[in-house]
This record gives sequence, C-alpha cells and structure tokens, in this order.
Amino acid sequence: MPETRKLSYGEAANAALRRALEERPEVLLYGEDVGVPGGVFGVSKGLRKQFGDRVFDTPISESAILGSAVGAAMFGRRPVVEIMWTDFFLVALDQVVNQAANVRYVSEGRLTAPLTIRTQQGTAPGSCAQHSQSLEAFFLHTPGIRVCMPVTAQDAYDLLLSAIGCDDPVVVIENRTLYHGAKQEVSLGGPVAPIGGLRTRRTGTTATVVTWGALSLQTVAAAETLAQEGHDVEVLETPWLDPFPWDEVLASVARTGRLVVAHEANRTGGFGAEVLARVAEAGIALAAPPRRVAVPDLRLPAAPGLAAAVVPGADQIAAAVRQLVAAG
Amino acid sequence: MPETRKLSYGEAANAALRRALEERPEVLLYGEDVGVPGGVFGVSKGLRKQFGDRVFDTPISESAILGSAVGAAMFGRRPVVEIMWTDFFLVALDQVVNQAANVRYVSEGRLTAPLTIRTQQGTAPGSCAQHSQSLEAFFLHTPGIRVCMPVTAQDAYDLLLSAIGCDDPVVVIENRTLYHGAKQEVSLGGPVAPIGGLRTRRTGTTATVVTWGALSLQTVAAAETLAQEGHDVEVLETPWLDPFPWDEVLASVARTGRLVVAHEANRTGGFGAEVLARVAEAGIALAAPPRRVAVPDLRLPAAPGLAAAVVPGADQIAAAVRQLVAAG
Amino acid sequence: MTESETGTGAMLRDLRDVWRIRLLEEKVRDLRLGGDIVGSVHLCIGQEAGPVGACSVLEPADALFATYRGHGWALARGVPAAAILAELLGRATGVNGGRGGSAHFTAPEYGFHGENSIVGAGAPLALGAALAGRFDGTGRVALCVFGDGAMNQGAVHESMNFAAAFDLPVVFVCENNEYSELTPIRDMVRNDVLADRARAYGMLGERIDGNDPAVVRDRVGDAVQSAREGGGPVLLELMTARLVGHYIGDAEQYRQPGELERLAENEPVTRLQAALRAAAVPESDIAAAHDDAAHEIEAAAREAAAAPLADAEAVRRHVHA
Amino acid sequence: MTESETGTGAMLRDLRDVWRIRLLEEKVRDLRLGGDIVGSVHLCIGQEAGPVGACSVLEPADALFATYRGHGWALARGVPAAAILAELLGRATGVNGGRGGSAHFTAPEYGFHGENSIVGAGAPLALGAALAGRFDGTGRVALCVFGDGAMNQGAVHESMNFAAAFDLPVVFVCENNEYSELTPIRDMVRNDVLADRARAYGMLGERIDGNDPAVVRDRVGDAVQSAREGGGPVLLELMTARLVGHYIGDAEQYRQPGELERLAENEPVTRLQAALRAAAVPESDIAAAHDDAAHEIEAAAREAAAAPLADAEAVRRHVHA
Ligand SMILES: Cc1ncc(C[n+]2csc(CCOP(=O)(O)OP(=O)(O)O)c2C)c(N)n1
Ligand SMILES: Cc1ncc(C[n+]2csc(CCOP(=O)(O)OP(=O)(O)O)c2C)c(N)n1
Ligand SMILES: [Mg+2]
Ligand SMILES: [Mg+2]
Repeated sequence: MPETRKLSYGEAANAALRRALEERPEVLLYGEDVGVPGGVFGVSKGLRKQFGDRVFDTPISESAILGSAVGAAMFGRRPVVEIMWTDFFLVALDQVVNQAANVRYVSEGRLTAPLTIRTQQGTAPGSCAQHSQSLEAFFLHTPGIRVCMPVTAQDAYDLLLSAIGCDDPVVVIENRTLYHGAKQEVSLGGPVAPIGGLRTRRTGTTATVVTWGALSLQTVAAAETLAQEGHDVEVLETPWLDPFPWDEVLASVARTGRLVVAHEANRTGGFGAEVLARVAEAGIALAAPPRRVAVPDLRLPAAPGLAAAVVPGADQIAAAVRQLVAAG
Repeated sequence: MPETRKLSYGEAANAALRRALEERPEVLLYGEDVGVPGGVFGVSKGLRKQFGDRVFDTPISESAILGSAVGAAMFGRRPVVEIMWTDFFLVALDQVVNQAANVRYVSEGRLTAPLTIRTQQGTAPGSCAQHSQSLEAFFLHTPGIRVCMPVTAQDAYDLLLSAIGCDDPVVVIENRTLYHGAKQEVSLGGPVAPIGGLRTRRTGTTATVVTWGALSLQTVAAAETLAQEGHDVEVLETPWLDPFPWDEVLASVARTGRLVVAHEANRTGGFGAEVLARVAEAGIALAAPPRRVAVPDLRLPAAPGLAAAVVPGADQIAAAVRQLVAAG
Repeated sequence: MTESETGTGAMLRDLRDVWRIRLLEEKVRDLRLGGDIVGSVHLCIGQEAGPVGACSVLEPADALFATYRGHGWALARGVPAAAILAELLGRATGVNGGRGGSAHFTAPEYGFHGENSIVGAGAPLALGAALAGRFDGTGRVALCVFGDGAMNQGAVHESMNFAAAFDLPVVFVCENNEYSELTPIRDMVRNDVLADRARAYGMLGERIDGNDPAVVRDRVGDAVQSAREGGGPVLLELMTARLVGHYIGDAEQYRQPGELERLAENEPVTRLQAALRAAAVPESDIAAAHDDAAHEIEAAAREAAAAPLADAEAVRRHVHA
Repeated sequence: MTESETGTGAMLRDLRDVWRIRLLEEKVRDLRLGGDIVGSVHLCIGQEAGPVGACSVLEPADALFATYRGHGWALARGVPAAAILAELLGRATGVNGGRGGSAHFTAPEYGFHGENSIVGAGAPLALGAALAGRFDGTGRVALCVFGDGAMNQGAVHESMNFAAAFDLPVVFVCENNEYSELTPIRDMVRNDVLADRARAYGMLGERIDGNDPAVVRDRVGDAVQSAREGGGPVLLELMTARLVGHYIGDAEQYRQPGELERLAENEPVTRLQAALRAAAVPESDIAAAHDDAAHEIEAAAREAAAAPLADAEAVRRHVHA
C-alpha cells in the first residue's frame, strides 16, 4: 500500500534499505560503519537494531567487502554493501571488474551475482583529490555491471530498490551533498520498477541537455535561466547510466538538433564522450557542434575557491547552450 | 652512437631497459619474476645479472609494487615496474589513480613521481576473461597519467625510453602477442624523444582510420585490401594516447571527411568514444557518420572460436570503411 | 572406521584418485603440446594429494574456490573429466561451453565454485559463500585454495582477518609448492612457514604434508568440522611440489641441481605405490588403480574431442540477466 | 644524556610540543566550527605523544608518511603552524596552496611526505622512500603512520611483507586509538594486539604506551636505529586515544559510559603535567610550556588568516610536467 512521506535523500535511501530487508530475507547489508553506527552519513540508521545479524560492520577491507558480497550473491543472498567513497573502489576494483562482472557470463548464467554496491561520489567543498572523483566511466566501461546515480529523494528510494531487485551486479552512486538536503515528498511502498529509464526534467526544442548526478540540479537551474532568455531546453536526466536510454536520448537530439552533455567527471574519457559518440554514429544532423560541460582534466583541489574555479555549475551549462544557439 | 640491430619486440624492450639502466643510475627495475627469471615474457632477461640489486623480483603484491615505485620516484629514483597483465592493475589501481596521479598536482610540482609502469594487455587465443581486457580507457580518464602502447619493435624501444625519461608517471602498455614476433630492424642508441607523437601508417583521402595497440597491424592490412579496391585510407596510429595527437587527428579527419576508430577495448566507454566526441566538438563535417570497430560489450570468452567471433580484425575494419564509403 | 577408509583400501582409492588427476593433466599437456588446446595452461602434476584428500571430506553443499591451477580440484570435486577436457578444447560440452577455458571455469552444480586467474581473488569470494551459509541453513563450509605466493596478496590478508573476526567457516588451503611462477617463495618472505601467519588473525594454522592424501584428509577433515561447528576459519599449509613448469612451456631454469629427482621421491604416486607395496598389496591392485583412471581419462578425452565446438552464435548471451 | 634530554627538561619540552599540537588542533576545530575551514577535518587531540616522541628521533633525510589525521605529525616534523593553517583555510601560503586541504597535504621540504586520505595507502609509498635510500646514500629511514583500522587493509599487509622480505628500513607506526571511524577495532579482529601481526612477517612488533612521548621516543628511536643499521622493518603499536570525534561533527555515540573520563586521565597533557608536578617543577614552567605554544599558534593563526586566498588562476598548473 503506497504511502507518501517527507524524507531527505538519505532518509529515502534508508527507507529503501528497510523495505528490502523486510521483504527479502536474502538481503544482507554491510560495510564500514554501516551496522551499529548506522553509516557515516546515517543512511543505515536503525537497521542493525531492527534486523540484527543481517546488518553489520566490517573491517576496513574493501576487497573482502566486495568479494564476500559477490560470493554471497552466488549463493542466493542479495548483499547490499557500501563503499564509503567511490575513490575507495580503487583498492579493490578487481572484485567488481574481474569477479562480479564475470560470474554470469562465464557460467553461461548458471551462477549469478545479484549484489548491490552503494557508494557516493562527487565534489564537495573542502574534499581533497582523493575524495572528489566521479568514476562512473570506469563502471560504464565494464560490461556486466549496471550503474545508476539517484538525484532526488524519490530516486534514492526507487533506484536502490530496483538495484536490489536486479539480478545483475549494480553500482548505485549516491552523492554526499544530497543526503541531508531538504525533505521531499517520497512515495513509499509502490511496485519496484525494473532498472532503467530516464527522466525528462523539462521539454524543449532549442537543445537537448543530457546530464546525471548532482549536476542535474544545476542543469535544471540553467534551463530555467535559459527559458527566461527564450531558449527552451530539453533536459534529459539519466539516473540509470547502464542500461542507458539511448533511444530516447537520440530521439531528443534528433528533434532539437543541439546537444550538451554535463557531468562532474573529468572531461577526457568521461561518459559524455560516449553520448557524443553515439549521436555522431547515429548520423543525427546537428545545428552546431555538440559540447561537453565537465571538470577539466586535473586533480580536484581541496580549497573551495580553487574547486569552484573548475567544477562546472549552472552558469557553465547555460553558457554552453548559449554558445550552441549562437553557433547555428 | 646509433646502431641498427634485428630484434623482436620483446628484445627491443629489453634493449631499452638495458640502456636506461646503463645511462641512468637512478633507474630501478622490478616486479614479479622480473629479476632472476628475467620476466615471464623474457623482457628483462640478463638485466639482473648485469645490474645486480637495481633489478629484482617482488612478492605478488601489486599495491606494494606500484606504491613503492611512486614512493621511490618521489625520492629521486626512476623506477620501472611491471604489472604482468593489465587486468592485475585492478587489485591496486589506487596507487596509480589516487597516489601517483596526485603527487605533482597536490604538491604544486615540488614532489614528482617519474615512474614507468610496464604492462601488457589484449586478447590472445585461449586467454580467459580475466586475462584479456584492454583497459587503456581507465588510465586515459585519469588526469596526470601518461599512456602509450608500443606496436613495433622500434616503438618497444623508443617509447619505453621516452617513458622512462618523462617526469610524469607513464603506463606503457605492451602486447604479449607481439613480444616474440619476427625480428625487425631497430635503431638503438639514438636520442631519446620526448613523449607524444603519432605515426601515419599510410596516407589517403578516402577515410581516416585512427587506431592503437595490436589492432594497428590489422588496420594496415585492411588498408592494403582497401587500396586494391580503390579506397585510399589514411591510417593514423597513435602509440601515444596521452598526450594524444589531437591536432593531427582532427586535421586528417577534416581532410578525408570520414572516420573509423579501431581498438581492442570494449566499445562502450572505450577511448574511441573520446575520438568521436572530439571530432564532433570540432565541428568537422563528415560525409558519413563515424564508426567504431571494437570488442562488443561482453566479457571475453577463452575458447579461440568464441573469441574470434567478437574480437575485431582486418575484415571488420575494412567493412567499416566500405560502409562509410557506401553511406556518403 | 572400516579398512577401506583407513587401510590399504583407502590407499588404493587414493592412488586411483591421484592417478585420475595425474593422467588428466598429462592428457591436457599432450593436447596443449599438440595444439588442440591453446593458451596458457597450469598443471598440478605432483600436487594431486591435496585435492584428493581435501575433497573427500567436503559435503555437496560446501563451496570450493580454486585457482587457475584448478583442474585437479575440479576433478576431485566430481566434475567429469570429459567436461573439463571439453572446456579446455573449447567445446560446447565444456563445463562453461568454452567461456572459462583452462584457467577460469566454474561448475557450481558439482560444488566447484570456480577457478580464478587473479592471484588471491578467490579468498574474498569464499567469505561470501561461508556468510551465505550462515543464513541459508546449509551449514556450508567454504574451502579456499591458493598458492604460497598468494599469501602476499592484500585480498588474502583481508579475507583471513574478515573470516576470523566473524568466525566464518572458511578453510584456507595454501598449496605451498615453494614457487610463485618462477620465483622461490623463500626469497619473497622472511619467515617461510606461511602457516605461522594464521596467528596474526587469531586463528589456527598448521603446516602439513601435502603429498599424502591421508594426512590432508585428516587435517582438512578436522578443519572443516571445526569450521562447521562454529570454530571459525583455519589455515592449512600443504607442503607439496609441482613436478612440471608453472605453465606449459616454462623452461624451469629456477630449479636447483637434483631438485626434480628429490621431488620425484616424495610425489604422491611414488609414495602411495611404495606404501602399498610395503603393505604387500598385490601388484595387480596397484596396476588397476592406474588402469581404472587411465580408462576413464581416455574415454573422457575421446568424448571431449568428439563434441562440437562451442557455438559462436551464442557468444553475446549472458552478459546481463 | 643530559638532564634536558631525559629529565624534567625533556618533559617540559614534550609538554610544550604536545601543547603545540593540541592548540593547533583546537584552533582548527574553532575555525571549522566557525565556517572558515570547510569540509571534513580529523583531529588528533589526545594522540599528540606519538608525533612528539617519534619525530624527535628522525633525521632531516628521513621520510614521514601520515594519514588524514596528520596535522600533528606535520607540526612535530617541523612544518610551520601558519603554513598548515593556511592550507586548511585555502590560502595561497598554505603548504600546498590549498590543493591538499586538511586531509591530503604534503611538505617534503620539511621531511613530511604527506598525509593520505586512502586508508593504508601510505605504507606502499614508505617502502619506496626506504628503497630509494638504499641507493642514494642517505641512509634514510621511512616512518609510516596509520591507524588500527588500517591494519586490515591489503596494502598494509603487502607493505609489511615487502619491507620484511627486503630488509627495508621502514618503521611502521600503528596509532591504536581503539576506533576506526565509529567502529571499535576489537570487534573487527580476533586478536586485538595488533603488534602480534609483526611475527607473521618475521619482523619485530611491540605494543607500547603511545601517550608518553618519552616511551615513544625510546621505542621509535630503537626501531629507527635498527632499521637504519640494516635490521629491517619494525612495527610499533602505539596505544592511544582520540579525545574527540573521528571527524568534527561526529556524535560519538559509540563511546561507553565513563569512557571519556577514563581517557582524560591518561591523555598526554594530564600525564605530563602530573609528572612534572610530582617532580616539583615550578608551576610557572608548566604554564610557560602552554603559553609558548599558545603564543606560537595564535600568531600562526593570525598570519594564516591574513594571507591571500589561493589563486584560482593557477589551478590548472602542475597536472603534468
Ligand atoms: C593479482 C595477480 N598478480 C599476478 C598474477 C600472475 N600470476 C599468475 S600465477 C602467479 C604465481 C602464483 O604463485 P602461487 O600463489 O604460489 O601459486 P602456484 O602457481 O604456485 O600454484 C602469478 C604471479 C595474477 N594472476 N594475479
Ligand atoms: C581505503 C579506504 N577505506 C575507507 C576509508 C574511510 N575511512 C577514513 S578514516 C577511516 C577509519 C580509519 O581508522 P584507523 O585506521 O583506526 O585510523 P584513525 O582514523 O583512527 O586514526 C575510514 C574507514 C578510506 N579513507 N580509505
Ligand atoms: Mg606456488
Ligand atoms: Mg583508529
């Protein structure tokens, strides 16, 4: 029976975890500080108390966390584990890329690895270079792994449940700047959607802006500014990056004839390149060359003043659209 | 005094290591089986004998290997370390992405990490999914890391020396199917070039094919076939992927108006996407939509018959060009 | 226990089981040298006592994680020789239809949860199998096999601590064949008694004779039982030796003079045959242990060779659900 | 030794040096709570004896690798307080011009080779510093600091074995403050005497009182000397406690009743002051130790606050050579 509650993004994720633990006895939830403390961002608060041994803390051993989740998933559990920062995947990426991703394929589907890995990423004021990266491109270049990036509180709830329900390994990339934001109306308890899909944040005819992660919010803000200038921008947010809604994105770009992709990852080799590449391959005629709005190719500096100079926001996105319009 | 000798690719890499060890007392060479055994592919043969303690074997500890090289480089050494297969980076990628890449930037250049990491990658008959990946895209999405992929024996010599001479961390991605190929004339002892550059394998006006790694050889073969059909293809091989020769590549594509990128990495999120994206951003008018020739998005199966069905070769490259020509 | 479990009957069975692995591996070598199998192949010739002894104490619900040197473990666990050979030959009837190959196949229906070609990477997976068993009522024990060299890999360390901290039923079996590829383990550690490391994690560790199936059966049996009863993980260091190269084609230049001769005296077939002869077991029984195995492997090889090649049409399936 | 090295003179110096760190950290906390410093900050309040004792035995050519909880180590190693505060405030005069921030700055010119925000990741780097010293004639020792929780990270394991196997002069300093973030270490290991792990690698390990600068100086001094003389690595487990949260804002719900009171009795300032009073050192001297430190930190804070913000124009420089 669906009900609606006002929840922050973090609370919505907590509600999703609670529901999954309630409805599916095979769900386990663990990671560093995930159990008794309830998570460093409070996302798993109260769950240890409610579900006992199925929710627990672990040593600071990312290979053991990820690998044990792969192994448990091979044996019928649905582990939901946390890598506290996406940057920390790098000490244990083997367990995702060489292990989880291969389970189904090599066994011809006789073994599967339905695990969910929650992490969070992105820039935040004062975070150092080792705590600021956006690494979705690594996972998106790993066939077999599903990837999503919840942005709204509703996403934080829905996508996490879809991920847990998915029979593939899924990386759910949250964002720490969103956890404790304003409470939003969240519909709880409805049917769990299959993975995939996109969200049209705004329809328009001037240009298509494709975006994901926290930058979506900046993109919407940019679109509002642009609308006041008479530019109606179509904002396609892709909370699911694998599977990616190629048909919808290509159709929109074909309609508007202009494309901007905005992400917080470094520009070169970011997934924005894939979007531009697919549009080019599709032979879609553009009124002006497409553009990417992204962090330039550098390490992220900790000082807020320095980071602000390189992390794009609404202004950069709006400027990119204006340049497209001016170009043709 | 330059001299020319007939060497295999592996022998040429060996000659480069020997020269670096001879000329630069600060060079250290180590990794698993690199010292006394001379490397599992024989690339460091004889060097332990000649250079003693500067060449040594290590435990199977990739984090320790990579991290110690970063640390030694910070202290004036020029370590050349080996990660036997690129797939094995994944147990220790932190030391490249979170450590090596940040040394110079965070210290504003007061500390540097001039290390060279030799590895090899790619498909080879019978290799399993955990020993077949092409992961250059991971490094190319990591600002601060330089990347090259030697193809000829001369490359194996030259690029390795350029990498060792470079003051940035460099990943040199060799290819095991090339180590023991036919001997080629290799010019030894000449000046060491700075990193970067490209090789025009063939000039032509019909289309530009950009390629790297072992697939370069297939591309040249495809171009020869195509030439007999009257299609003169420009083959741009990019042994250096970071820095990438953008100006030359964009100029060639602007000239030919057709683009194919061929690589052995998986299609989605591979560096081919970046090439297509940059061409699109440059607003270069194309006669037909660009194409990528790549491994489809799957895990690589071990059986040669299965792998052959998905690993592209000269036929696929030639077909892609023909389709471009047919399309416009 | 009956004589067949402890006496010459058991020894004869062990000899046959050792021969099964030995002859499978020799067959693989021949096929590799003949070009029918391609790519890197890691044989366990000389190391057969480990899989023979250890698998004999596992239950069907238990989990077994091996390495690229895993043909013998798979066979001992019950995977048919024909399915293994077919896998290496890239046949449709291979355990994974050719997708895994020599170094990365898996056969969960036989309780064989896969080889692994990343050194040490099976240990975290084994934690998960044990963890799942805590909730699914199977009482599953996970047996995780790796080499001496793998002891220096971070993932193995993390796994031992994790298993110990949470009393997970994992038996870590370190096959110490004294080499990691081409490098002697003694040069890569200060203390080469690797079982000593168990104490760091507060768990039991024991170095045992890994070339005697009875010793392995006994010690692994105790470890499995203790793990199953909630005693947590155990580390067993099986001292053994591979009589062949790390991979087919290895020039074995790292061997000391006389080393292979010394190893030959201590290898399982030689030892079991000597023990059987000392116990006055008839030569015909000893020969039958070999012949039964040879018959099985030859038939399996014929079956595998006759199977169709893996179907390239299906190569893109099973990337996702 | 003179009295100033061992007696009350040394104690007074230690007290001042402990105060320097304590007051720096309190200043950082104020600036963070006031919003001048932004982002995650990890204070070492209560853990000052480690850096004070250990840095006093290091030579200029030695290398020091710390963690995100590294302000105290940097200060003890000689990095000026003003440069540290300026870094945290994002000023151009910060040690790294604001690029490193609280958790990832480096000051090689002072022999401080960086904080590290990846748990355990400094250990491999320390190997390299020690390795370099083997060839550059400096006789460098690398001191590598990490927490109790880091002992469960693969990279630390690999590093200890690597250092031991090759007799590298690395002193591993594990600051055991009994918590890893919000989780007690005793729940994450079976054997919570972490120094015991050293034996696994064949090296010496010792658990010591980490809240007494003199004990730390003595034991780290011996370890450094032994490492420098070719004895290889040593692991020292410094028992200590942080009197504050893991990060600023930590609600510290994991504390037991009475825990903070108990810890307060054992913290370095309390202990040093009590010892000085027991030795009848004049109160004015004891006060001066504090006041000297306070004077330095206040001046540093003023200097840092007056410095210009880091120059965003230069933000793209130094990605490459
Ligand atoms: C992470 C990783 N590093 C390196 C390798 C290459 N490699 C394959 S087998 C091997 C040696 C392993 O030695 P050991 O653990 O003793 O097992 P054995 O081969 O002797 O059975 C190495 C280094 C690998 N597969 N994975
Ligand atoms: C690889 C990695 N995993 C997790 C984290 C998150 N994290 C930061 S500090 C910390 C706790 C470390 O505890 P300990 O080693 O005891 O050091 P302490 O903070 O107590 O000084 C964790 C888990 C990280 N930074 N890096
Ligand atoms: Mg071995
Ligand atoms: Mg701690």
